Amino acid sequence: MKEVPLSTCERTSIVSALQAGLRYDNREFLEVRDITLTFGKDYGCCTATIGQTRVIAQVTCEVVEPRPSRPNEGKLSVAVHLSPMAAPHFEPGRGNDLVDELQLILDRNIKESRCLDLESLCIMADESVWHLRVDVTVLNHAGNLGDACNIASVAALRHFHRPDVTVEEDGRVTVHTLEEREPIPTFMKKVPVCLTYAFFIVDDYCYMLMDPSEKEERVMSGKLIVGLNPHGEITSLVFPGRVSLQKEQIVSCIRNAFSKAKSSAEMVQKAVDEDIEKRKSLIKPEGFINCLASDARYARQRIMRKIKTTSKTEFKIPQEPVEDLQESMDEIQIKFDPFDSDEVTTPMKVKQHTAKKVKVSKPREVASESEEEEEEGKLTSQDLQ
Amino acid sequence: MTTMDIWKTFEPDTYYKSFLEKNKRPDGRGLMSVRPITVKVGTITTADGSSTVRVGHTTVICGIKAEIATPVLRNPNQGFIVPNVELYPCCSHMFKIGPPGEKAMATSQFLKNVISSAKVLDLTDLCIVHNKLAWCLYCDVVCINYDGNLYDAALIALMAALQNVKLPAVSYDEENDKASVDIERTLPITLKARPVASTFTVYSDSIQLMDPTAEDETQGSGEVTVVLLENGSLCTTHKPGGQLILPNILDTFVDLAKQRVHAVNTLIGKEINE
Amino acid sequence: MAKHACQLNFLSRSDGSALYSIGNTVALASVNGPGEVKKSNRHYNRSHLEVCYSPSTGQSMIGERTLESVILHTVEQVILVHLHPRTATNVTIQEMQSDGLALSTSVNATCLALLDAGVQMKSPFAAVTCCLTPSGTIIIEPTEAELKESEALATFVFDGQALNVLSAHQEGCLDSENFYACLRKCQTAAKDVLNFYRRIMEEKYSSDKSYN
Amino acid sequence: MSLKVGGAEIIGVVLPGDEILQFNPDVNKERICIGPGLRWEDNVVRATKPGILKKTTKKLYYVDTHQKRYIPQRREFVIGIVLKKKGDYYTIDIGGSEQATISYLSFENASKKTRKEMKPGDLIFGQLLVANKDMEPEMVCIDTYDRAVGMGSLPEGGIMFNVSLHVARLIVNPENPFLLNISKKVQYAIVTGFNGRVWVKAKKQSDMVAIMNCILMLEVMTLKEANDNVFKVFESFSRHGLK
Repeated sequence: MKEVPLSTCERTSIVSALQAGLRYDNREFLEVRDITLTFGKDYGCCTATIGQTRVIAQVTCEVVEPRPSRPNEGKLSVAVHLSPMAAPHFEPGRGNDLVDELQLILDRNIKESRCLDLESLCIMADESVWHLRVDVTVLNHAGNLGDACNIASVAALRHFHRPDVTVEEDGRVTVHTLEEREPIPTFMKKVPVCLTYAFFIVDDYCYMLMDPSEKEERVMSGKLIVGLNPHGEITSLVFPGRVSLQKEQIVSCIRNAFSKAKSSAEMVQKAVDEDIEKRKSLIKPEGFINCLASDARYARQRIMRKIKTTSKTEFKIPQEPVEDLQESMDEIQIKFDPFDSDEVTTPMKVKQHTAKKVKVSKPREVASESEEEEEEGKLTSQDLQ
Repeated sequence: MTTMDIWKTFEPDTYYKSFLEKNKRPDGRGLMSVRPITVKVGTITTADGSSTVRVGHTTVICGIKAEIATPVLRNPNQGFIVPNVELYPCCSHMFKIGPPGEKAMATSQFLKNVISSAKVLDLTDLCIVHNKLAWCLYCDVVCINYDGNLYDAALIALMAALQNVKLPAVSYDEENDKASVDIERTLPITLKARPVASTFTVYSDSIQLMDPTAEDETQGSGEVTVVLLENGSLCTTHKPGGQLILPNILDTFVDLAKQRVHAVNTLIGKEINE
Repeated sequence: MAKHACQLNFLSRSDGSALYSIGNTVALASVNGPGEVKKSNRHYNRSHLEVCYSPSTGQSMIGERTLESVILHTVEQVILVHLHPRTATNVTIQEMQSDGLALSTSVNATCLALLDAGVQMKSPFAAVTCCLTPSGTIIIEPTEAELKESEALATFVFDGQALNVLSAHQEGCLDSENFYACLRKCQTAAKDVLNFYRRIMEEKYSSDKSYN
Repeated sequence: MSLKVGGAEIIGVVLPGDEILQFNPDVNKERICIGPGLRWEDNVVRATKPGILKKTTKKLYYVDTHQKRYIPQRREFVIGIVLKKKGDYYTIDIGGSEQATISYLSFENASKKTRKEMKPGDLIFGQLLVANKDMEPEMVCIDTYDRAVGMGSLPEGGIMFNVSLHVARLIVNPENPFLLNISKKVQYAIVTGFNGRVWVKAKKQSDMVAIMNCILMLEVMTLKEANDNVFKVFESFSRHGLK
């Protein structure tokens, strides 16, 4: 299935909303959507949501031979999968630019940043080491997959416990099941954080947004993905062309990223530690059952919270007489089906309803215009002022 | 082209239906009768065990190659058996060049499932030295001519080839950590069970066809395969979707399959002993 | 019977989706379609159906491909493919958490995702797994630990109208007596599953009734 | 066209395969009509979709389903996105499995000389003249008397978003109390396509976005809840209006 094309209207309205200082989901420009982390029954399985974006990461391990060049280091690999589940236009088993980009971000942020102590994954130098593999699958694509994939894989890695091993005399390794022996936690030195900034260039003015939604991603002029850790190190910078930025803008971006990195990293650490604590006290971890909320429920929660935080005061309904409303409604309730109706209605002169017109016109004029639209029974407009 | 051929080309559905109405199939068989089976073993001299099986026009070759491998950590005293089915375009226009298709994969998985369910082999028998050496049997099944009922033919070929396998004796020198193979001395492997598959195509609620040809398969909707052991117990039922069946129809399938088990196993036994 | 749980409309981008769990096994299914189809898959008389199963760990192997083909043939039989010629319907299943019941959980998740998407079909379908212990008792919807101990395992998919068998999958040996005992037990369990579906759908539409 | 809410009797929630009623045209003399989501086979009417079974006074039975994917139906009004010009036709995306076409003559006052020019990406509101499973859908922007009656390309400056089809069916009715409730706050024009696309225009950007958020509430809330929250949503957006 092909991606639904983006109309000019959607493109321009996002930009003009930004010019008016607001985003579609009523966020501040530098506000990120809610992040939740949920852990599965097994160690190293984690789903992360950022708003309606949803990603699952699973860590698996096996005993392999080390690279000859690094005989005492374990291996770590990350793989990203995009299936038609994420969005209908992705094809199963076929790569695209987005997968390549995500793969690049994760490789740099997690593998090449050496956030994990690979030497601790060594069982016997030159003989056998652990190979940790992180599989990240995108379940729902609603923008900002980079941050979501990063957070899910970091949380999964921190959460992961590898089974204990004993080395036999002849050099063969016996892996103990989780029931036989307590598994060993992975040690993560630094928590990598990934933050995405979207840029919209409108009339020489640059708007900077954090955590772009899917629609914003399709419209934006360019983006900067900053990979960093709270220790003040930048691990990666991905800046796919299409826009040229001032030096100061990038610097301010990075400064902002560092201010957010700490809280983001702490959030992940806290979520992982809490879950592991729970596992120690409870006999059986609950896993995903009943603790994953659907996108619809998240959306609902978000709306309710937005409403609550903003409206403390009682809202006043505009003092319009109800009769007036009724009158104007009666006027415009003419419906007909052009294919069915035999009655002859007077042909209507159709005006081009331009944006300008609505802006400058007096309220009454807007009403008359809406009435015309009403004739089809498809368009409604109420004029009350 | 005869009139019958033209009819078949233009209206395959009614052509086929007209046979079924008379309780016959286009190849002259009744609904529940099977095609003749021929089995030959040792047809590939370079393999450690091999067989060629014909079920009607369906021809399948199975070759088994034994290799020495290291057992996995989890099961240090077990060998391996790896069945693999290949369907090349030469056997039917249905198959295309490239990675194995759905049918080939399903058949490989089916064979694997039957071997483990029926416990055809005791995998510990394939172990030579604990935690060091074990036999790995690669069973490659290749279809040469496809005319329906691949499951039955592939399983018969695999079973016949397994009974034909002769493994060379291996001696292991513990001090030098070296193994030597004695090609002169060979031993057959013991099979614990000899399962036989019977496939039925469901045409409608009241019409089922045993041992379907390729034409039966395209006309019908969905197959049911039951695999039985000699003692009559069901070792696998495989019905991947397709037309609904009533549970009591399964009963008749099992009864018919029971008769087939004996016939097929005597046929293989005879060929092996020759 | 193990506890069944389900959440519909789980993903915002899919036309229909369901998170389904039986016991500790959790699967997520998403359905898209009937939508645009590639030229090579276009059928003049029916919708093209594609099933993709991805396990939580790594790439799909031959076992997963078999699972895909079982689900594909089951769904193909049930949905009214001829109503939407020259279209494609995609089913994607993601294993979230495994505890031995991957097949039945995926099949049930697929069914509910199809119901959520409003794809036209003949009837719903329900899968039930059971296993036979060495002592001869039949356990419906066992856990992975119970499966390891068991002699044989059988999964049946039933249609929602007359509870006829749509698909069957068996591993391990069963004599015919035990086989029918399994079949009958699963059939009774399938009724409960189908009732569960109804409850889920009634919940989904309960809010809608208050519109009027 | 739009179904009058409350005009139909609700029978209950059905699942595919459920038997609705026995109907044998040889025996039953009274006529019934079966609408979407139902199928008549072997003298039994069965559901093919899950949803709420409804019955109108004219014995029309149909199943009201919540779904997101649009399947084109004749006579339905849809909002399309112009994809490209192809000879005498434009191809339009209407969210179905195939692209719709519209002749450049199917606009009001269009002739071979004064043809309607549209750019890719433009929005167009029209009616489906042809839509069935075996043919490509065709759209028109005129009625049988060659009048536009409000159809045509949508003006600039609006805001377009997608909703589920059942939400679209709900708000296609101009008398809908929810839309009236919003109108107590701002004046606006709304165009709803049966394919789940909604176009809204108001004076201020913030109002348009607020209306969008109000309508999107219907996806996850009942009508009553959403109605109660309309003003609160506007309140949450009002701070932007001050900027």
